[in-house]
Amino acid sequence: MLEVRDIHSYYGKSHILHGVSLDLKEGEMVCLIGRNGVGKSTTLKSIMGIVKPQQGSIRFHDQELVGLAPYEIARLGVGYVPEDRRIFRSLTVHENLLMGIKGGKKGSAGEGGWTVERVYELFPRLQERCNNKGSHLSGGEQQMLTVVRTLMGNPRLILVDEPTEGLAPLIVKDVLDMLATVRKSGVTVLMVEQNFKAAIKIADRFYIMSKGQIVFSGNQAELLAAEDVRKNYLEV
Amino acid sequence: MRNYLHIHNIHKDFSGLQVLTGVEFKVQEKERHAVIGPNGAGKTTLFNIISGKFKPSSGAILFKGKDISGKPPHILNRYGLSRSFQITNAFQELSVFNNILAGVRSRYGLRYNFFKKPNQNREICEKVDAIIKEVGLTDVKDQPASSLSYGQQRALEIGITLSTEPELILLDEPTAGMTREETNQAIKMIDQVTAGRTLIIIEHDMEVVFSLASMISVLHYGTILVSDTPEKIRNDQRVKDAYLGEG
Amino acid sequence: MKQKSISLITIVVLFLVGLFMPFILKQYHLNMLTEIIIFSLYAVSYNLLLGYAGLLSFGHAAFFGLGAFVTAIAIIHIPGISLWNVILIGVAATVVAGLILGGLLLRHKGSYFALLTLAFNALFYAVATKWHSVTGGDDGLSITRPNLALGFTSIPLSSLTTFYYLTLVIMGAAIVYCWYFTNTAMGKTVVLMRENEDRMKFLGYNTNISRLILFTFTGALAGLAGVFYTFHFQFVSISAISPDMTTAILLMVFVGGTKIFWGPILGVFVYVIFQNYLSNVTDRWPLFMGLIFVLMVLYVPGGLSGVIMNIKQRFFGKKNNNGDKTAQAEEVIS
Amino acid sequence: MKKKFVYGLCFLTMVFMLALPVFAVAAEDTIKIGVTEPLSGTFKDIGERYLDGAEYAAQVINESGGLLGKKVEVIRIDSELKPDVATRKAQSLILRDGVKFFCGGTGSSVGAAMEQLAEKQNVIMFTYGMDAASMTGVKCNKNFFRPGGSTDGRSFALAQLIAKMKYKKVAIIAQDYSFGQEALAAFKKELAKISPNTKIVAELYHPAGTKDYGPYVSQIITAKPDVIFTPNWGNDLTLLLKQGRPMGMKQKVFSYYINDEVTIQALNDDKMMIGNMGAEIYTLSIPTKKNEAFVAKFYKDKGYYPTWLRGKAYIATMFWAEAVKKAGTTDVAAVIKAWEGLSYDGPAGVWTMRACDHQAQVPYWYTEIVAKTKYFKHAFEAPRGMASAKSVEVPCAETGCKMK
Amino acid sequence: MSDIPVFFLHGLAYAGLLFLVSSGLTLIFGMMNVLNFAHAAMYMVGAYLSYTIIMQLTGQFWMALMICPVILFIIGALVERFLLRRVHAQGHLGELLLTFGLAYIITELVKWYWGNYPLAVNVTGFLSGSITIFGFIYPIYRIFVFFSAVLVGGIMALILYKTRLGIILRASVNDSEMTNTLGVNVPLVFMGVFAFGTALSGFAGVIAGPFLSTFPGMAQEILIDAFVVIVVGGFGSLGGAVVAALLIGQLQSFGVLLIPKLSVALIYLLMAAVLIIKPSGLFGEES
Repeated sequence: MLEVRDIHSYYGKSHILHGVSLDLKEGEMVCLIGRNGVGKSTTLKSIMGIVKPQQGSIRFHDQELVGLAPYEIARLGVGYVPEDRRIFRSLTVHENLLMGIKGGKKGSAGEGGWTVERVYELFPRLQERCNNKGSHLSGGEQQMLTVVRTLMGNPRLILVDEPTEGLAPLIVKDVLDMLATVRKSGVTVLMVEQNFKAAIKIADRFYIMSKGQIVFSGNQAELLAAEDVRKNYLEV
Repeated sequence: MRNYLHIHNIHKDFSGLQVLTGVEFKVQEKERHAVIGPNGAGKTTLFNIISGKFKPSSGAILFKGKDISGKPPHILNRYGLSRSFQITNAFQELSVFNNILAGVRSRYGLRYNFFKKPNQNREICEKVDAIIKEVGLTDVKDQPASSLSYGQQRALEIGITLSTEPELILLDEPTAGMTREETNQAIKMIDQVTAGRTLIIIEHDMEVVFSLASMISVLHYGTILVSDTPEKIRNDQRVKDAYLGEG
Repeated sequence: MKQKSISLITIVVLFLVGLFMPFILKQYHLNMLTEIIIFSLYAVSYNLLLGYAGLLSFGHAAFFGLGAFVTAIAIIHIPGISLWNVILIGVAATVVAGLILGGLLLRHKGSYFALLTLAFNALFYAVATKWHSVTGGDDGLSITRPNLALGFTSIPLSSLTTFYYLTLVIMGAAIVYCWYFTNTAMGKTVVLMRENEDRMKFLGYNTNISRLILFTFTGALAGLAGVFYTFHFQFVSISAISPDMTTAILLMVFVGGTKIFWGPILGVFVYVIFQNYLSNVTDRWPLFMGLIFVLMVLYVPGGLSGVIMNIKQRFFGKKNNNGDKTAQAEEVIS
Repeated sequence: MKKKFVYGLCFLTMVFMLALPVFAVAAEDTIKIGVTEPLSGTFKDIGERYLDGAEYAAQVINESGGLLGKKVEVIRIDSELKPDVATRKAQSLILRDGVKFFCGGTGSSVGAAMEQLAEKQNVIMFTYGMDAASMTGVKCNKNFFRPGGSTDGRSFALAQLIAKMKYKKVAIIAQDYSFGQEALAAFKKELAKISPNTKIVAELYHPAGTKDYGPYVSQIITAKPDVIFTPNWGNDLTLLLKQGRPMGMKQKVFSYYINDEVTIQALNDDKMMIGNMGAEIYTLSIPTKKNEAFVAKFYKDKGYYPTWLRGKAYIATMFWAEAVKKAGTTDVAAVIKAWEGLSYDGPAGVWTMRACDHQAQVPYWYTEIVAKTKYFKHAFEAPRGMASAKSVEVPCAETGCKMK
Repeated sequence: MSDIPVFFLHGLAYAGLLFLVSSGLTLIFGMMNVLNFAHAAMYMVGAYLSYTIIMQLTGQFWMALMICPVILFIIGALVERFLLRRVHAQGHLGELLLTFGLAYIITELVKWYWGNYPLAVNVTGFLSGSITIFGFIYPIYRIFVFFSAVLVGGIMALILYKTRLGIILRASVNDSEMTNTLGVNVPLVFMGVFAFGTALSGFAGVIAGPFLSTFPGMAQEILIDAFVVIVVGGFGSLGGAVVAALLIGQLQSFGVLLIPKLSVALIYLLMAAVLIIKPSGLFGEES
């Protein structure tokens, strides 16, 4: 459903992505791993249109995304969960959720889509705090909120950037469980994760990035087998 | 032996979100101390607190026995602390020379003078050239920072950090985003330029850490997991777990 | 070194040309030139704030007007006061005002700072209007210039020519100093702060104090220009301290260009002359002023001096692979 | 290299700009008079009406063969209501074109600055509309003339009218600047002298350009005066009436410039105006033969009436022309000498220029606003008598003028 | 002092007018961080347009109250789309200078088209009458001004806090990039905000016409007052603008009664005091 072909992206004058290509199939959960500063987040931002790739193509269900504004991409069914929990701090939890709903369509709830009610049902913790300001939530709650806010738009694909960053172990588990739930509901997931052990449990396929390029691609077994890849690009 | 730098029980929270929960470690004079830890462990926050950008919620930082926590950065700099930034934080429109000059003249007390021209002071200019040479940017010293390659920008970042002749240097991921070759050069360069000074470094690249550090502290979920020599760290199971995750 | 001697020669030549002006120009033009020189200092001081430090103030006239009013008040209330003391008092008053206002307003940045300076300019204006017994309110104050005491002799300043020379020497010296200032440690510090204030803190600079010093310094320069404004017209009215006076200087500096030291001076020339003629040609000159403003913001944000630099670069420029932006930035910095 | 070029260019520009005006075409031999009025900005309409009067005077003079055989040329100067702008432009005209005569009617600050300039440059400045008494009082100088009214004269005339109509309680309100203060001071002084029983029940000052008159009007109403006196003009008069009347401020208003047709139009509600009274040195309705002839001719030439501002500027300019004619030269000293003591019998009666302070002694014409006049569809003035120049005269000794 | 209630009413009426003028300015400032110098000029356009609609075309005050904001909405949208957006990259300076130049142009064009004379805009019928309160005759229009302000403030608060649009607006201020990735056309939102702010200035102009007067200096006169409201109320805070307008309204009214000598400087003194005590304004967030 998503084809990224040889994209080159820049931040100002610095060349961050040197020809990244990757593919996602419907319903997959794919994880993008690699060290800090290798271009993982930039890859997601390029797909979302926040960073404009200067070269290459990104096709989503045969629709070219390069050149579209983020809101247009979002309306095509791509959701984006940024890395630093960018909830709207002065909005309440409930309002944050409402923001996720696109174009005022109160929900394609009929076909099992995400609705506020369903979110509250699945994540009672959010319902408890539904009238709190976003800034009053804990890190884990903020992260959850960021993810479900994106789900409210019923995307077909979500891009998740380091969902477990800076969270306590217990909460990491909650967040990962939640992503598993999301994925079960039929949403395709492209995730950036540093927490290798966590990632390997839940994702189907992996891409490893280094210096702005994809250096490895494979499934769980292949990744576990590729000792040298892990040594070079991931571990101590 | 008196502690040169003592980070004592530092807490920090951002509107309720606990980032540091009692960080405690000691650095001796002339030591090269690396702080490692997974992303989001609070390394950069810790750096920001030591260098005066943030105030700690509680705790103390004792530098040569004096509490310096909560002092503004410009005062800390005058005490002899200097830090680099993870993302190159130079004066982009200025030449390399003028970038370095900014720090050197600050060291020489030529900050707010209404009459003296800093670039006409021979001693200062020589000092600037020396630093530029040290970080290997002599060839590009008249080019604006924005036109440098990524590796050169990182070198400039270190050059600016050195320009105030600090005795305690804080480096925040000096080799982030560099190629292997660039990284190796950078390690060599950092090794040279920090000779005889105290160094605290945050780094992900273990190669860098093990080739530079004489002590390593592992920061994990806001506290120091362990603080020891590189050999011991390399074989510590807790550290391996922290890095590979435990989910 | 070479650059330095060229600059020095240029300054000397300009000064000599200035000395000859009274022999060449008619009284009318000399009068205009005197005014242009005074406004040039006002504009240069404003550009140190706007172009160099990146602080958009809408209250510069508060200092200009304060200098102008204090001058008139001092001359009226202290009989026999010497010219030098008048200048001293005028500048000292603006320094005090600069420190107080700066302390109060510099806590804010960007458009909020702009708004606050405007509001305080309005406050100064209201005080000048209201405090009739001291400022003359709506009527203004009129004075005669004190004699120029030089120790051994005393020169009356009643003639335009002698006053022109005094203006040329003092305003000229102040402008040349401003130019020199941009190369001094403080001058560079200010530019570096605009570029990257955060980094400056980590290099041992107290940026809050630096900004306050600069704000006060530019205020004092504007005050000095105000002192001479009163000397020149031998009259001061509330229009000297009104927000309109800030508007005028903003327009001059912007038309001339903020990126280059002499840009604002060019702006003053164009503005004073343009306004004199335009208002003779049409009563609708505010419309043209507005149009010029909007068109310049849209198409020539670098001002006239920017245009000249670009043309120069295109036809005479050495090959410069860094592009215009760097060249212009270095002009401010070097 | 770079700097050299830059400075060179700077210098060239300078020379070019300064040289520009040299090429301006020298005008033929005329008597030039610079009319300093706000021709842009908020008070443009007032400036333009004054200018119209002065230009009409020049037209009339030129039609009848000119002045000393030369044509009178009016140079319009947009003062922007800023003293520095006005003096700068005037100075240019003096230095460049040798203009010796200036006049203006708007803005006492502009007037004060022009008065100073006139003395320093030895030219003549006269005003027909700047009424602050101090201009021919403490600030007077030999180069400044006022062939027009003053706050003293107007306030005296209105105080006499109020005394004559036997009102016992007066509320006074004025703009809080020197013009307003001088106006109220003179009014109180005269009223205390001629009608000691009349009480001032409220004395209010408001900033010029006040937007909400509510708090002031409430204080007036609470004081329960019989009548209200105000020197307010323009928007400050419009708003006082517009906001005051619906709040129950029913009293007759005695005002300096009540017969301003623009104020009446701006109210667009004749009820608010009818019954108010004023005192002016020139009004459209002055019932003299000379005025009727003037109004008729003006109407024929222009297609509209020479209302107050136009009339004042016209008469004052004609008066100046008389002085020049008497001097027989445009020499400034000679014209000053000729104007002192000169009388001019124009549409508004006999005006005499007093030598001691250069304040013209003029009669003030009372008007009352009535519903129907022959001039306009809206309410307008009707004549209600006159205060003679003698009756409102301030003795030379009391003006504070020390002419050098 | 039996007339104190009347002075209180005066304060309310003036506060209402101040709020009407400054609400749009605050909205644009708070949401877009643009200090719109052309705001008062737009207000002037609203007032003069209402003259044409009421006095020359329809004779209906209500008609002007509906049409003028719509016209100004369109003008605002065009200004944002074709001028403001283009200088956005230049930062605050470009935006400020642009609106500044626009203020000149618009004011002059208005004078050109409608002439340099004050114009009378009269209301008829119910609104032109007076009622008796506390034994004083009080014009209904003044009460109407206050209630229009309450209405506008109420509607703005409703939109901001009770509708999806309001959520989008507040979210855009919080983090416009994130809002964009959630499928909201943020540039369009900002265009709408600017247009709506401009429409509010037009509404204020229509209301102000019969209360004050429609004359060439009206823009200049109101601008500084509106700015002071923003400064006192706090950076872009709508609630702050309400409180500041009420404070200044009462201060003007009772200041005239109690300390007339200082009345012209009172609002500036208030501003200075607020800035010393709380630099970001009464309801502004600390920067």
